[in-house]
Amino acid sequence: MTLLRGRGYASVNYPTGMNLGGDPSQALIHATTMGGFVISLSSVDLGQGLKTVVAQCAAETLGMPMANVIVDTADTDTGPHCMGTFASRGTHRIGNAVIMAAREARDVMLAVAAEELEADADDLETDGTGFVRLKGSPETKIHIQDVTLAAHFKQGRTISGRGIYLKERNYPVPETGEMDPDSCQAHACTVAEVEVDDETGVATVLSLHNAYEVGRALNPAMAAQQVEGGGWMGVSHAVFESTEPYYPASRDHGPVDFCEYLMPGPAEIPVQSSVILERPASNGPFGAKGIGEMTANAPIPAIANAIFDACGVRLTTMPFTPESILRGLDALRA
Amino acid sequence: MPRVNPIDTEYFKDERKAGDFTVIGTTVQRSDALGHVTGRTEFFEDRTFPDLAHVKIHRSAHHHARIDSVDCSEALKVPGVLRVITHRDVPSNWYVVLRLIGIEPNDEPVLAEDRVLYKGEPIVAVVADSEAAAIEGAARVRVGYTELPAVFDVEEALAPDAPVIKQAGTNYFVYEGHHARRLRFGDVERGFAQSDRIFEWRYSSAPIEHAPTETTGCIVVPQSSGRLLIHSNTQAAFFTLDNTALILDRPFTDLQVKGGTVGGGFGGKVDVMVEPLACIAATLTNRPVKFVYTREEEMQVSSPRAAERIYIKDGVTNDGRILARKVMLYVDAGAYSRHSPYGTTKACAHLPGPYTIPNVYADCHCVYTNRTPSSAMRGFGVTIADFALESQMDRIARALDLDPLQFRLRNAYRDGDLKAHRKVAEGTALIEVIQRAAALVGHELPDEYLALTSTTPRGEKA
Amino acid sequence: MKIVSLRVNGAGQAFIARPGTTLLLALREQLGLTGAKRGCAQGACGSCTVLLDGQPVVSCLVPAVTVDGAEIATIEGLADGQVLSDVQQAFLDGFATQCGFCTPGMIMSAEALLDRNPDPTRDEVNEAISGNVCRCTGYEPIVSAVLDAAARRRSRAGEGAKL
Amino acid sequence: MLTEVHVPEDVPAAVGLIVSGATVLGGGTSLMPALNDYGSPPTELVSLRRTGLSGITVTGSTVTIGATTTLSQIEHDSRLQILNPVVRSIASVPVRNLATVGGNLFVPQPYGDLAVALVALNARAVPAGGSGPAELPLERPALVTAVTFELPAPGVFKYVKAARRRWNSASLVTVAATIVELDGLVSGARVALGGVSDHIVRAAAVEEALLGRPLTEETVAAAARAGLGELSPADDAYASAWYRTRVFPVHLRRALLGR
Repeated sequence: MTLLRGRGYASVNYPTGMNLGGDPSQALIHATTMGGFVISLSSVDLGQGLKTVVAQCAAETLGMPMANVIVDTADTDTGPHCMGTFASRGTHRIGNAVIMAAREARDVMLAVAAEELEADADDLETDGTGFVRLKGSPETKIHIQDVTLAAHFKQGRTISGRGIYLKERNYPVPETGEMDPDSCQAHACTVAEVEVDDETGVATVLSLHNAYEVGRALNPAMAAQQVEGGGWMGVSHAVFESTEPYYPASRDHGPVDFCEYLMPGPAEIPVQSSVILERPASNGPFGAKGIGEMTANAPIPAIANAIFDACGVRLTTMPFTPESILRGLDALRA
Repeated sequence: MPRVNPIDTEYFKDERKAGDFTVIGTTVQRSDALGHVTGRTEFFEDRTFPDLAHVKIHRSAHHHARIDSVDCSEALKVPGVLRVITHRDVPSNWYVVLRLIGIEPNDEPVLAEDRVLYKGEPIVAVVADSEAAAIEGAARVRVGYTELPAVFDVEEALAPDAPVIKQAGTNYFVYEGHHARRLRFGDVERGFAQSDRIFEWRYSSAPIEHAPTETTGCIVVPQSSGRLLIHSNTQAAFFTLDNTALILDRPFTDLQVKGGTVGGGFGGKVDVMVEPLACIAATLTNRPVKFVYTREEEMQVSSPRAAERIYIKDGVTNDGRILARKVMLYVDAGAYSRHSPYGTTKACAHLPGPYTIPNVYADCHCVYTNRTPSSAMRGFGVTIADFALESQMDRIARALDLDPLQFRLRNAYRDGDLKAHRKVAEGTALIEVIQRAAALVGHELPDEYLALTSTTPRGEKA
Repeated sequence: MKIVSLRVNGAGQAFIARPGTTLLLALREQLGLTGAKRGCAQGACGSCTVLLDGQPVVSCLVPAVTVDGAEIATIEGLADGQVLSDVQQAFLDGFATQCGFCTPGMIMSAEALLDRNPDPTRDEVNEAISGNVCRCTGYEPIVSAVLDAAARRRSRAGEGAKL
Repeated sequence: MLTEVHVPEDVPAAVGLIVSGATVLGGGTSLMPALNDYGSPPTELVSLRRTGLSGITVTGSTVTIGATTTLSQIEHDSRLQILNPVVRSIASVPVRNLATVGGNLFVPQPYGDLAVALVALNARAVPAGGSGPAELPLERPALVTAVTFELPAPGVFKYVKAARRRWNSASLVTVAATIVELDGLVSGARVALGGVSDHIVRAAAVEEALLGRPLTEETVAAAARAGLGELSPADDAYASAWYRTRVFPVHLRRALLGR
């Protein structure tokens, strides 16, 4: 038995948002009596952390601590429209809508504070800890609880805001395919290292090294989760997954459960190392691009190319099963 | 402590604003994590109702068949079975996924009428007061079929002698009069003629399941107001509401969707497959109704990522400049459209990959076959294309004896380049991620390649 | 229909079970403990993992009437008031959750491992959680969190020994 | 549809229920998945959980494992080191805590690796109701109260399970064997195969090709060639029949020679 090692490369880009646009998301925000800010959405968190990242966008824009922000989402009676969580659009579209709503609310908040401080709203700033203060004279300040109490019970104003993000719908030209298919593009380059058992055709993915350009990593730990989990899915797609193992010739033997539907277990995960680059997108929330989908993409061809590098077998059909590799090795040895 | 990938701030220094954010760019604990680790996070199925009824489906046993008869009498005899639902009970028996984004025709019935186009297609829904009774009832529905010839291969489906499986008359989606979504840029034949070498290869994939740990499902609860409250794990609450209302032929304000916490989606919970039937069952029985896919349904009946077949023909100079790329791409939509026509357009938009190629020609076909309808999945339209494109890049580099990263850098798109779909590129960073990945693994690049940047215009006429 | 008595997280519970009522469905639908999830009902995803007499089992495959009198531990019983178990805290701190659906079962498998083996190797962690499917994280943060939890538990035990 | 689950307190009561048509439920790891999500004729189950059939005894070199002993109990029994890699190659911890030895005798291929090992160990099944111990694999279903076998000398028992994943994955090819060598030649061989047929294969042609020869690469390669005729694998979700046949010689060699 020989274990053959190889390295492969792939570089990709990925569009943010439904590629032809026309996919709006809205956000509403209002202040409670005691300085809370409720963000009302109908958007869905699939586990990527949408609720957390939109709270960050709101806190940053309002200039208030995270603890003051409440996200109330995914009820069509109470939340305004959102197209949905797909197409790497969540952070971009909803983040932008939340920022817009928070800006409007912030303007009212500063106006209310201005009246309480007997100052001009343009001269006020937030300190990030819950105070609105006079620029240049930080001792002249008012706590957000006092601002919202005043708004409710003294000034009779709603501290609230509305936000929407819409990229206008675009229609491809049928003859040429001319179209506007993205809001921005994120980028990735993956280097995969594999080991191939020349007797069984089993390919083990040893490592993935990635460079990702994501616009802005709004929450670095959650960006890392997308990179790492997506890298795993790429490995899974590359060497394991199919609902039709004998596609297209036969629909038989389709896996029906997690025994038959093969994916890497914890013992099959590669070592991953990644570096993030940031080229902020002009239309992204704080420059962020959508990266949830793309993280699974570059590993697949990188692994295919690494397998070729290891053993000279070119895999042109996904997934790269031990059988397909072994047949390739047999053909080379024939 | 969470692992955080280092951010290399040396790149795009001028465009990154100095770190004057307070919350953005910092690792904040996930707001849902405490609920996850304590088991308190509430998923749709974590709600219990004392009089909950259950929906299970009798599905097609054949890949392609005419339905001659449907006999539900044995199902109705199962103790606990409350109702059977056939297409006659569905007010508007068409899924309208694509109508909402302006694409017709609606080609997929909610419950099969006179034919089935894939094995596993829903024919009868059984409502019962226990899950076991619903399963048993669904198993006892008897359907008489006349089998019809089935098509499983995307290219065979397009052959002139292939059986036509779609009532619209073609086994492919028609894009404004064309048999494929077209991309035409420059003159690809002239590009090939100018090239030193031509490389043409074929790539393909099999369907892939989203395989979320939580299967697709919903609980519909009739409200005292007469409205229906839908607890769902949909990825798109209003998408679900709008589609369901159209199928029910009820005012949109009759429905309320609650969700937002999903046990994995990956694109598999975008299609509106369970809510309409659960709403009909709830209306007919006036009870809360749960319809949740079994694991087998999730794996074999819910829409997968489409299989694709991709032919790429490239014309390249000996020193590694790609002058022309022609792509024939076939998306296996399975039996019905769902989002595949849209995904095929997305695949077309992605071509020719992140490279500036002056002559590009592509026909991207959305093809129907007698298998489970495919639909959106993470990387929709792009994942398989990237596999093909980047395998192609590796093979050409090897054939020309070029460094694989230098070959990519040579062709990488940059700001100001006109892409094949005629949008001027901006915000590009392919060059930089390649340079950084090379550094990460100690892959040495010559100075002239290290000096490249995405913001420096390409010094040639594209 | 049979009456089944269990001790769940230390408290006595009784309920009426149909023949097809699995331990999972009894916990979820009759006792209101919805931390254990139904991901497959096939014993293959591990989302329903609970401890049965101290051992982790896939509760979807256990007819409730067969375990009358047993001791059951679920995710709901791990925290002591607001104080999380070491495994829970390590999952929280290590960003080892995304969608959260696999998390309760994953944590119960990890708790059982550490009860038996306070200083597991990475490979032993891999084996212990190989019946728990996670589709989001890529496992690495989970394995790291379990190793981190083991270290926290050992350090706590060491402090205890000094007292 | 599940209509009743009996939980008798002893074996005679269980036997009585089985005679009246009820189905035996061991750990449930093979049976319950089918009952949970699929329609079925009215089904009564007899759980053996309380019948007192759990436990491992080792007397001298004789091992007796009660039918309801779980795979985990074997895994953690220091006297059964020999079976440790076998049970750990099966499913996952929360499944092994339910799955029983008795149940493993009846699960369909490509599962049932413990049964493959027991065949190689020349284990006997002890049926309920007094008839004598029966050779494995059993020809027809029966209520088994225990399995018993003689512990082989160190190094005699060989086991390799090839699967798509390191843990928790079904067999592509399972090789279990007891190989006794005398004066450099194979003097006894008992080889059982899993994953390569719809039943456990007792590989007589492989055994014959090994007997009387030195245990070398050449001998094992010849034995593998001889054994090909005994394989009748099927395509499934894990691998094709072609692949299982193609790698059988590799895994036979890795099992018998350890390389």
